[in-house]
Amino acid sequence: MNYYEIIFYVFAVLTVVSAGVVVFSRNIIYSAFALLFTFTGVAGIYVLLNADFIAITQLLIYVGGIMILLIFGVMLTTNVTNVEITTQTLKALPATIVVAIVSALLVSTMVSTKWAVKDPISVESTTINQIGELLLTKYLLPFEIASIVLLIAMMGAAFLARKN
Amino acid sequence: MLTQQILDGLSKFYPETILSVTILVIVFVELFFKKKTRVSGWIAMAGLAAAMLFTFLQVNIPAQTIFFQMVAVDPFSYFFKVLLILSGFLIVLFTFLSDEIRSSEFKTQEYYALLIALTLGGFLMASSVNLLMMYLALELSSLSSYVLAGYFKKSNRSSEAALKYVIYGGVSSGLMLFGISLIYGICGSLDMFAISAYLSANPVNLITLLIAIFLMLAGFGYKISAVPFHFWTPDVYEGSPMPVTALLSVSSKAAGFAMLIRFFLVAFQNAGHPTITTEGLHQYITLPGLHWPEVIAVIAVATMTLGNVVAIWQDNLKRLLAYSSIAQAGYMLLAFVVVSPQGISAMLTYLAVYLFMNLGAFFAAILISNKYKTENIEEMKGIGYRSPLLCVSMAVFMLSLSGIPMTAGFIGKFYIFSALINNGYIWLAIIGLMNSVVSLYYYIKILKNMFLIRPQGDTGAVSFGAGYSVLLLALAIPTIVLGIFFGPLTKFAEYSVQIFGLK
Amino acid sequence: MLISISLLILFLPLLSFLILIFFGKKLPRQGDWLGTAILIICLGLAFYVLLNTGASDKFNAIYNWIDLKDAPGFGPVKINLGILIDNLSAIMLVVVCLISAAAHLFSTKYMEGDAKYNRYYAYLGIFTFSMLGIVLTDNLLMMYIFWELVGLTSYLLIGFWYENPGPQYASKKAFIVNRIGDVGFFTGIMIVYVFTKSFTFSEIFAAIEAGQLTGGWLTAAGILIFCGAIGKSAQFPLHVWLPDAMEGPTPVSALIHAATMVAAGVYLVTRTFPMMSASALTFIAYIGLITAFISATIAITQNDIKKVLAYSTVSQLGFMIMALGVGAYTAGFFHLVTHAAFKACLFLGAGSVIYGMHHEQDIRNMGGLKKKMRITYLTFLMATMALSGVPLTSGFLSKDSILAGTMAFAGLTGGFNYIIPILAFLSAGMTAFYMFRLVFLTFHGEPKNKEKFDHVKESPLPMTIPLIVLSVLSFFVFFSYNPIDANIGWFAKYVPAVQTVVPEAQRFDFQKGTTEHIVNAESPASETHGENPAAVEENHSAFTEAVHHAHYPAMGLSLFVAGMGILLAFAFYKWKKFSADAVAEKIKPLYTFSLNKWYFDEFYEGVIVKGLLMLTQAFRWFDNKVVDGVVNGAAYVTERSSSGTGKFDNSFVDGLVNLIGSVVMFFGLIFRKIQTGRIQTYLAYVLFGIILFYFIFRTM
Amino acid sequence: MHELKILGVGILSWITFLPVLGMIIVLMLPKEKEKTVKWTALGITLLQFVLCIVLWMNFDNTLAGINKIEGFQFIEKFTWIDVPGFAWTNRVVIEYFMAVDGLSMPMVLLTGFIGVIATISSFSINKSIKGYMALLLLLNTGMMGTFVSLDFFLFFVFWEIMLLPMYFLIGVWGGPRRIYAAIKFFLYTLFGSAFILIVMLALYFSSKDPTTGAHTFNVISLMDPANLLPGSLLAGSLTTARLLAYAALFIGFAIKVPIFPFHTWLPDAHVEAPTAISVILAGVLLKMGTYGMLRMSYGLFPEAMVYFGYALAVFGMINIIYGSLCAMAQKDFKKLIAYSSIAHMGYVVLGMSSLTTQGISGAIFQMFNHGTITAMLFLIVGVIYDRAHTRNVDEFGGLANKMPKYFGLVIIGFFASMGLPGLSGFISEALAFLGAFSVEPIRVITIISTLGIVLTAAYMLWTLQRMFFGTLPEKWSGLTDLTAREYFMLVPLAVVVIFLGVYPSPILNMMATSVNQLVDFVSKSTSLTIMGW
Amino acid sequence: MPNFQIGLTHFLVISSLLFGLGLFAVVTRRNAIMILMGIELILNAANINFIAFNKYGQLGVDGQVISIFVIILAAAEAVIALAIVLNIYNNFKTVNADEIDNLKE
Repeated sequence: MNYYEIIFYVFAVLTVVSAGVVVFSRNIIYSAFALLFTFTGVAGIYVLLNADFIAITQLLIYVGGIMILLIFGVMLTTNVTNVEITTQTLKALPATIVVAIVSALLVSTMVSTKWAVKDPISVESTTINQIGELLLTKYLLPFEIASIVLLIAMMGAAFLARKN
Repeated sequence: MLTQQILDGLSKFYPETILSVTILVIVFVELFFKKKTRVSGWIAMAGLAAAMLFTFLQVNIPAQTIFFQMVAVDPFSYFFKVLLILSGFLIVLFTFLSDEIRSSEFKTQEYYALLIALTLGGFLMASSVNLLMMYLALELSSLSSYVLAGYFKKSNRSSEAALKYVIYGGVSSGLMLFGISLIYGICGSLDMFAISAYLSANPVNLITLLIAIFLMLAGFGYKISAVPFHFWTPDVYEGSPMPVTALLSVSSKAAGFAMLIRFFLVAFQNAGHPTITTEGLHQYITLPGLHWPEVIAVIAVATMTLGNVVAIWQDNLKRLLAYSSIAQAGYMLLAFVVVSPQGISAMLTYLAVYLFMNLGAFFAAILISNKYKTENIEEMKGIGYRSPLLCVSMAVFMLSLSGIPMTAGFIGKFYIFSALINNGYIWLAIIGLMNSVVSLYYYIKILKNMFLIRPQGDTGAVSFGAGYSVLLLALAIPTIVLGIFFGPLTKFAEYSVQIFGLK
Repeated sequence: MLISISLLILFLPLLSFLILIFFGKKLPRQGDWLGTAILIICLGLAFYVLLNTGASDKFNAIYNWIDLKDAPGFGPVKINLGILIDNLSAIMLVVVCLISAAAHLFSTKYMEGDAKYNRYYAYLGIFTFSMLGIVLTDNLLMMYIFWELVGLTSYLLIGFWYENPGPQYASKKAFIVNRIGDVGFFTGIMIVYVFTKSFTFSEIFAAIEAGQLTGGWLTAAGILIFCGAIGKSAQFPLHVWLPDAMEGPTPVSALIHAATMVAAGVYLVTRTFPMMSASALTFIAYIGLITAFISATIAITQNDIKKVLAYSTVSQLGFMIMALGVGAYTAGFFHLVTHAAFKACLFLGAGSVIYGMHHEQDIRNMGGLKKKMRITYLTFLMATMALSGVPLTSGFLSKDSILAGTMAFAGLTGGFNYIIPILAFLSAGMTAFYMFRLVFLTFHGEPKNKEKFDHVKESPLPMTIPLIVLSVLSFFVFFSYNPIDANIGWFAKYVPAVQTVVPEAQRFDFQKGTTEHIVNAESPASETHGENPAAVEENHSAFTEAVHHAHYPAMGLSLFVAGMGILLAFAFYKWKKFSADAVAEKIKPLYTFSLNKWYFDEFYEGVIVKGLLMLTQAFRWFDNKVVDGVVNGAAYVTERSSSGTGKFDNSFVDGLVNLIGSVVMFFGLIFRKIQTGRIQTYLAYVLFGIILFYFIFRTM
Repeated sequence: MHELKILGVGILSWITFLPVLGMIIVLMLPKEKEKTVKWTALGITLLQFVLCIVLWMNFDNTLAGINKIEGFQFIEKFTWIDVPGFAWTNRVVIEYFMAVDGLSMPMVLLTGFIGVIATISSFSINKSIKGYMALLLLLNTGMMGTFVSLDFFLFFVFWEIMLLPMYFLIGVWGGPRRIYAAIKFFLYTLFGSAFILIVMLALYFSSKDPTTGAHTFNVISLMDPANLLPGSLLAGSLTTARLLAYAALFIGFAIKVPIFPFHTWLPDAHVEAPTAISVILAGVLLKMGTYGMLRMSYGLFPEAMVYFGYALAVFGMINIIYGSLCAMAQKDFKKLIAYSSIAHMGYVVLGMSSLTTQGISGAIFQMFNHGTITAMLFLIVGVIYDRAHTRNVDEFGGLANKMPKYFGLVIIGFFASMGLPGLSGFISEALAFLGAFSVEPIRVITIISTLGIVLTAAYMLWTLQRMFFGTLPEKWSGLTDLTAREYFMLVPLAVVVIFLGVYPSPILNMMATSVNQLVDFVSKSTSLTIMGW
Repeated sequence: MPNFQIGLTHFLVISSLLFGLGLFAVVTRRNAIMILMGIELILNAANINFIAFNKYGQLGVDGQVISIFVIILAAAEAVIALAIVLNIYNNFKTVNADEIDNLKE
């Protein structure tokens, strides 16, 4: 067992278990915080896949931004005063069966298909300059459109959240 | 070389740039006004007009891809740009004339910005050749439509519609993204031409590809509200403001169809084989073993049948029009089963015709809700006698939607059914015909209420201003004219079937 | 020349109809004089035509009515109308015009003061026109046309007083029964046309002789054409309408339901006699026999004067048809002519009695009119003697020759056919009995109804003249100088037996092998007038031989039978030896059976009419419930399934949607329920959709 | 082959589009001036009828034009829509092809005549007369166009044009359950025309016009099997596709005739429609079904027609017997007439199925006669309904004395519909029977159908007795006899019925050659043994 | 797993699991915000896919650039979704998705 595998299993278990907690926990606060661990676990996986820049952005934006946002959402919408902040799961047995089938299907195909895997070649220390270069050449247009998306998102959210 | 390519790309990217500039100008100008004004509306109209002008200028440049094969500028995208601008223009007019918006206390500044953003999203969806670009465009138009749907913050209906829309949209785009990742996994690239080259060259595990396609279909289906993915449509259409419903039902659906056509025809086009078949009909040969036309056929039949069948029970006009737009999507998908230029041109013709009759129907619905304060069909008894022009044009739209001869709807359906019969899909044609007979029932039900029953309560004539009737006629006349003199439209549709990258 | 005269005779009554129907009211005396004058002119012309046509002359004129040019696979389609004057039609012309003139004259008094007086005369005019049409025509289709026109006029005349229910019901019954007969007639025409490609008699006979129509179809054609006669001449199954037709005015009964219209059937059989095959003739004979016998038994117990005469007419028609059936061609036609005269006289006599007794028709409260109405009594008595077959009368001659014919036929064919003469003689006897019963009850004995009897006085002149003329015609002298033997009379010579054209196989045995010395070659006569020398030549066929032998025994027998009948009548009603009621009491079931006209009316009413009405109700239910039900049924299903919502415009929904519609609505309901409004269920459905598609298309 | 042009436009186009002109004029008139609206409408229909008479005068009886273009008369043929083919879609050529031959001439005359009668009888309409007259004129164009057009697309377009005005005419001006009846009528006919559309398209795509090389809708060139592309759907003879196409066409037209299983819309439509519309519906619209069968089914699928000849005869018989029996059970006078017209159309179908000259000419003549006779019957119903506002037969009685003139015309109408010789009904029924009887296999069917005559006589006389004889109930003491306007409607019809009864050759000669040509064409086009010979 | 050497499939399995859990959260949890969390999980799963395929397919850094864009879009969507959820809270005083169903049939 070399270190690589050990670290992989640690992160894998971390992510999946915390994701489980997020989904199955009664208390929404607990699930919000479990989400924190899931995102960090995912960041770890990115590191394993030597996508260092992505790991950092993941931590920065998901954990820093979206997680906080969700917690705000939780705080604002569940008046903490009343004790009942638990949210039962919808007793929807058929829904669970459907989801179970979908995920089983996915897993089985993932395992069974012979992906076109090429042998690993040496990889530079950091991917950041390649990403930077690509962003401004090949993916220039998506980059600009992403900026417009963010503008629209901000404007829309501001409008909806405004009181007047 | 890099900057040269970017500059060259920019020179072909004027319409989109103009739209983005319009968004910024709207946001900027609105800061100077306190109370509600229509200025941003006029700016939006100006922006759309400029975009239309530049699109016209683009008409005779050869089909090509720009920005490092992200976006294609070809007759196909040109057709949809024209369509989207037209519908955007009309929606802005609808918003001016809809009391619902006028009476609401919200400033309409964001409204028009989001409208332009949605149109821009549509532009990119129609012309994107890269899956990532396509996903981005989808997100842009979806996000703006979430906010538009929930525009009346105070009303329960609108906010509920927005909630359902955002959750449903989010999940669908999530599924689509997972699908895209699978395809990326299989083919190693997100560029459609690379995908088609890869798929036609080396053997691929069909099961995974199939799953990837179904997940992608979740995304497309959500956008054009095809059957298994249509569940959001009735509730969102009923909840959101009337002009937004019109917008969703026409422009976002048209963009969805553009995306669907380009993806399936380009990505799964068998690059190796020539595409001219025996009797001169242009036939795309799909990948052996991958029978996606059958998938589309099943979805089309399901969409048509469910749309028509449930519409019979509706007595809320907006919900009825929602189900009718689902059914119309079904008819268009029907044409898509015929994977040949004749099928695609039939689809495009139907889309153009669908724009006029659907927007017309929605505008009439707006006027009815303005003056009679009701969306319930049963309460529309006898209004044919009180506001004849409105009801006659409503009759024209209804008959055209149902496909009665001498209306544009008939020509649309005529081309679709002749394409089907010409390529041997007799049974699909028959099912389509039976569906249009069933659809006739609920379209005529509205006319029955308007004309055949005398008004009970006050029978005072309710007239509309000149502006309203001019717009009504502007929509009704093309619906009839295109029914008789449909030459140029079909030629334009046939011309714009040339998708970049297809022989 | 003769053609133009006969056309004149034909269209004059039509002229009178048109004038009277449009301008009748404005004419003085509402135009009855016009009608009568026209008829008298026609009578004169008819006599002229009779005198100028030789026994074997044939004057023919054709007019092309419908021309459908050359039909592929069939040949030229030409439908012509034509006039044919030969011995038969000449005589019938005279008979029809005579009786019609008599009826016109009689009605001037009888119908005086009626509200629709001019319309009555108009109807008489058009009746005469259509009757003459039947007589003069040379083809089957034209005969069918006039056949139905006669049916129409009898409908109008029977239902003349349509205010009260009796005539209404009788006229409708008459028309429908006639129609049933006509349908048979038309089917017969169709068979003939399809095989011989023509309607005209001469062409048909030539074609049959050439063998174009043989075997089963020929017999079927014969019988079906005879169906027309059954309907019109009130033969056995369809005789029920004639007694009810007595609801019409009496002159109408005299004209139509005694002499002319009912005789049309016999005339038709006479015309188409050559094409009748042996089996068809036997069928005709037996129908005639049954009719004669049944109606004779019924006539005995009837108490209404007109009903007795009606049933006696049916019986006599049965005799004529039977005569033709057994092959006594001349005898049948002879009886037709004589019967027309005295039966019309009897009816008009009854009319004057009714006129005198102020519309009293029941003979039980008549009696002793002998003294008050001398002329009517005498003429009535004379006609009764003719009808009963008393010697020195025309009736005796004709009936005797018929009976001789039946005996000859029985002799030749033997076997079961002997029943024919037996029943024939029996009916002749009964005829004598009920006629004299009628005479005694009405004219002899004490008047039963005092105050009515006092007002009785002899009918005025216009009513008595026709009576006298017709009764005189009942004497034998007009038909044959020798009161005993009819064969040497001018009539027998004028109307010789016609040779059958039926192929050899389908003839009576005694007719086989006699074609070689056929008498008058059927050459289509040209317009030329004049005696054809070879025409009248003695016809040595086996049948005439047999008739000669049977002549005297038949005469003896008929005298005996008639005598017995009269004796019995005297015993019962004149000398009152036995009381009729006592006898009736003894044979109670038989009496009531006969009184109720063998329950034919009840049978038809109960079985056929009721059955038909029930059938129509069944069809109406089927149409509303099953065929239309598909639509309403669908609505019913939707009604039930949508009871929850109940928001619909019920009258609209339950009518509209058809079965497919109901399926559509049903699915609509299901799919509608899917839209639960909860976002999670939507997402679940989406995933379910994806899985479903996956499993469907995985197999592809 | 001679032309007849007025002001440069062919006479057929004049006859067809004159009513549209009239409609435009009527629409421009102010709403209040009801009299002018009525009289302009009448003027237009009269003008159209006069043009029909002119057309009849110049009609040459010796020409027969079923499948040979030179046999047709007053031809107007030029391309209406010509969309040049692009890279892959080939040329779309739709012709404006109008012409008349022996088959359509009687129908044109009938439409003109009934159009005038219906307009006169529409004078009694009071509710928004302007809209009514406009729709009536549009309907007139639809009918006339169907009979004269020889291009399947044009035929179908006129067929659809007829649909909408009828829907509104019944739906707005009808009786109590008018909406139900209107919708039912509309959906039934549309269901039928859906089938016709499919066959039209199938034919279009499997045909190749000899001149233009593109697909074609031209009926004449479709008749010639050489023009059908060898590999296409409907090529060849007696293939299942062709039989299916024939069956689909049959259903489409059978709904219009109406033939037994598809007839339930007729009684409702008639009961609810106003008098004038019932006159047009029964007078002309029913004939479009049978005319369509003669022109399209016989012309385009002759061998399928022979193959299904026996079935058609059976349908005819069912119609006769079923219609008469249902009529006998009706209480509503108008519904009784409706069922009687189902029975009379049964004669037409029987005659048509025989494929003999007498049969088919009998059928066409019956279509003409049924048009006039049923129009008369519905006007008779209208007269009574305007006065008594009830159609229940049992509520009347003794009308003969009360309204003698009316009774006279009723007698003519009733006895004509009973097929009494001397009136036009008899000749067509006799010819139809003679034609059908000469065909061996359907001989038994014809005999059964002759029962129809007795049944018709039964229910007609029964109705006559219940309504006109007997004593007059006192509530009808106020009934007045015919007004002048009603005279103008009924007398011309009576005159035509009597005149054609006595002297039928004007109509019969008109169709004789064409019918012979049709029979010849059908018999030569199939190897099957023709039933008759 | 057949060979202990960590291969592409391991990562894909993880992403599928995350995807499944995300879906489960979306479909069964009643609280709207829980659904948003579910959506985030799904998007993360897709991201893992992208990067995994990118590494093992030797496709340069395209995959990573794509995942950047995915993260951007996830953020934008989360913002808008939350704004709408807050709006719902103001109007309906509850955030349970299954109680908000008066737009139905």
